[in-house]
Amino acid sequence: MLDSVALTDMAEQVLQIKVAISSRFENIDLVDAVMEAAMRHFGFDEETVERLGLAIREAVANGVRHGNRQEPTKRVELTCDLKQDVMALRITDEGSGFDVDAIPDPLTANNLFNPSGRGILLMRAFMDEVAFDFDNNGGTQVTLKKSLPSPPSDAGSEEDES
Amino acid sequence: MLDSVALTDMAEQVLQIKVAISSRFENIDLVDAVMEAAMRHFGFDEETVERLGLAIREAVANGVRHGNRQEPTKRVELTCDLKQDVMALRITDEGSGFDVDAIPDPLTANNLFNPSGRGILLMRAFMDEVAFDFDNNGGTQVTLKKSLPSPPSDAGSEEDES
Amino acid sequence: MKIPVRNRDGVTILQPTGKITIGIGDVALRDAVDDALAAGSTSILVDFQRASKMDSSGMAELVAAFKKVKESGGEIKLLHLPSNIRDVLAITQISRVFEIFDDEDEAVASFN
Amino acid sequence: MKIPVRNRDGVTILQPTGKITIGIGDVALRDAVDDALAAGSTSILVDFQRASKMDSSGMAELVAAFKKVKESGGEIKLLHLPSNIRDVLAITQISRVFEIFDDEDEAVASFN
Ligand SMILES: Nc1ncnc2c1ncn2[C@@H]1O[C@H](COP(=O)(O)OP(=O)(O)O)[C@@H](O)[C@H]1O
Ligand SMILES: Nc1ncnc2c1ncn2[C@@H]1O[C@H](COP(=O)(O)OP(=O)(O)O)[C@@H](O)[C@H]1O
Repeated sequence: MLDSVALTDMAEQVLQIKVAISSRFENIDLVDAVMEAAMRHFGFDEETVERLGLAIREAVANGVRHGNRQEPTKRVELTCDLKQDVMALRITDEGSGFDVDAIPDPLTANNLFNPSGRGILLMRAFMDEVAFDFDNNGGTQVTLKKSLPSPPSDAGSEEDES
Repeated sequence: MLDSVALTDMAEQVLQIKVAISSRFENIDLVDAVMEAAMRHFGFDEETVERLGLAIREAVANGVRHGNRQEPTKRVELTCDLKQDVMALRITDEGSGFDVDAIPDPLTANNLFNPSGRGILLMRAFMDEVAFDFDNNGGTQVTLKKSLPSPPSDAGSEEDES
Repeated sequence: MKIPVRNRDGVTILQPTGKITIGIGDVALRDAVDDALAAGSTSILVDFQRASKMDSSGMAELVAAFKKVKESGGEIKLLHLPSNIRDVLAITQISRVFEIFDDEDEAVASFN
Repeated sequence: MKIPVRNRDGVTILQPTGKITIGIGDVALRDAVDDALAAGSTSILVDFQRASKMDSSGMAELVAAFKKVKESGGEIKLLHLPSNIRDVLAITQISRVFEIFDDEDEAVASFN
């Protein structure tokens, strides 16, 4: 795990992870596994790793399924940057975008049995910031941001060592 | 973990992981954590993950220490590509290279107490292929390759699910 | 992945293992519920003791299952939700739809 | 990271925890051995029960410790090597230099 010195100096640090996958469902697990390991290193606790991991899965799964329609020659790419005390993620696909405002609210009684719409809800529930951008070729770019936990006091950081 | 279908179709698949870090020792743990998670997903068993993880640590640590001399503005980058049934890694730094043939053999009796020379030995012990290239600006590029384990039979793949 | 099924006092108990997520675990859950309905079960209990995580595709199958079982005149209930799955079912308000149990005896007894 | 030290029958037992790797764990091992020598220990046992991994920097400190302790007229031995560390010490042939034990009583008794 990062120590508090590392967190303080983060301004000048580069910590970037990129994962590129072809659009197959089973590759989503690779992104998940890699990002869970990274988030543990960043100091997120297990419950938060689980929640953020799910938000990331949903964004990647949307790129694979809705964006790239599982065409294996199309890619979904994730970029994770640690800057200052924020983890910023970008997930892109090669699809044709969508109208974010047209997504029905999955929490209204009418939509509770609707199979879709919960992915974006979970991203919004777990991340500090969620944004969708669409490039000229139509691909979707999802931006997810989350503040890092405050650095643990030295006394409490024993468990990092193993 | 990848199923056997995924492994068979790997020719057309993109599975790439990149990690870029500034040259600080504690960032080596991020590369290690990310790559251990990825290698488990690729189907390597725990003992092999441990061994390959150590070889990767050694290459990254050399970039941080010998190549970039811990200058935090310089980066070490790792790229991992899964192609066909081979995991190919490239680790680059912004240092000034070195003469591979001049490294003393750490296994001769004279060198057994030499503090250095074991990193490259471990890379060679655990990887199928180890190569060093030096670009025009002097940076070192280490290439490490390892064949994937043969896909497990369907019967034995229960444990992936958790 | 095939989900293990057992029967107790007329209740069909399904026990999915691992990830109930897009592509494999979600499909397995759907198949198991369809099979149970095809076999005439009207009392279905899904035991999540061995489940590790659930994504929105797993949740979609869960609400679809609720609808299908209801339409067949049966009931489907949930048992032993791990805290992470309990968490996301609360956020998506799916837990408002289901009866949820922590104790198998109680859950089985609750079907009439 | 400070390595816990205890004394048994005149033997100084060091028990490093976690990674004995570049930057932290390696330095901690060096400091602990230096401290033991400064305190006059001539019998040092390093118990790796709680160690998770060791890289070439950890190994460099280990062979440096062997030399320093020997030069001070003492002995340093290893206890409870996890299989992954045993593995890399064998490959680098460092295990040829050290006496290695699996049992603490035996290890302690071995320092005459
Ligand atoms: N990357 C994407 N490309 C195209 N459409 C998308 C993308 N992400 C989301 N959508 C659209 O938004 C809807 C809601 O997404 P989401 O909340 O994740 O739920 P679900 O994926 O379960 O349908 C999707 O059904 C789809 O129509
Ligand atoms: N990326 C690099 N840049 C410059 N020099 C290097 C690099 N990698 C290795 N070396 C040189 O090769 C030597 C042997 O490396 P290695 O076997 O990893 O052992 P160690 O790092 O413990 O010295 C190093 O001491 C250093 O001189």
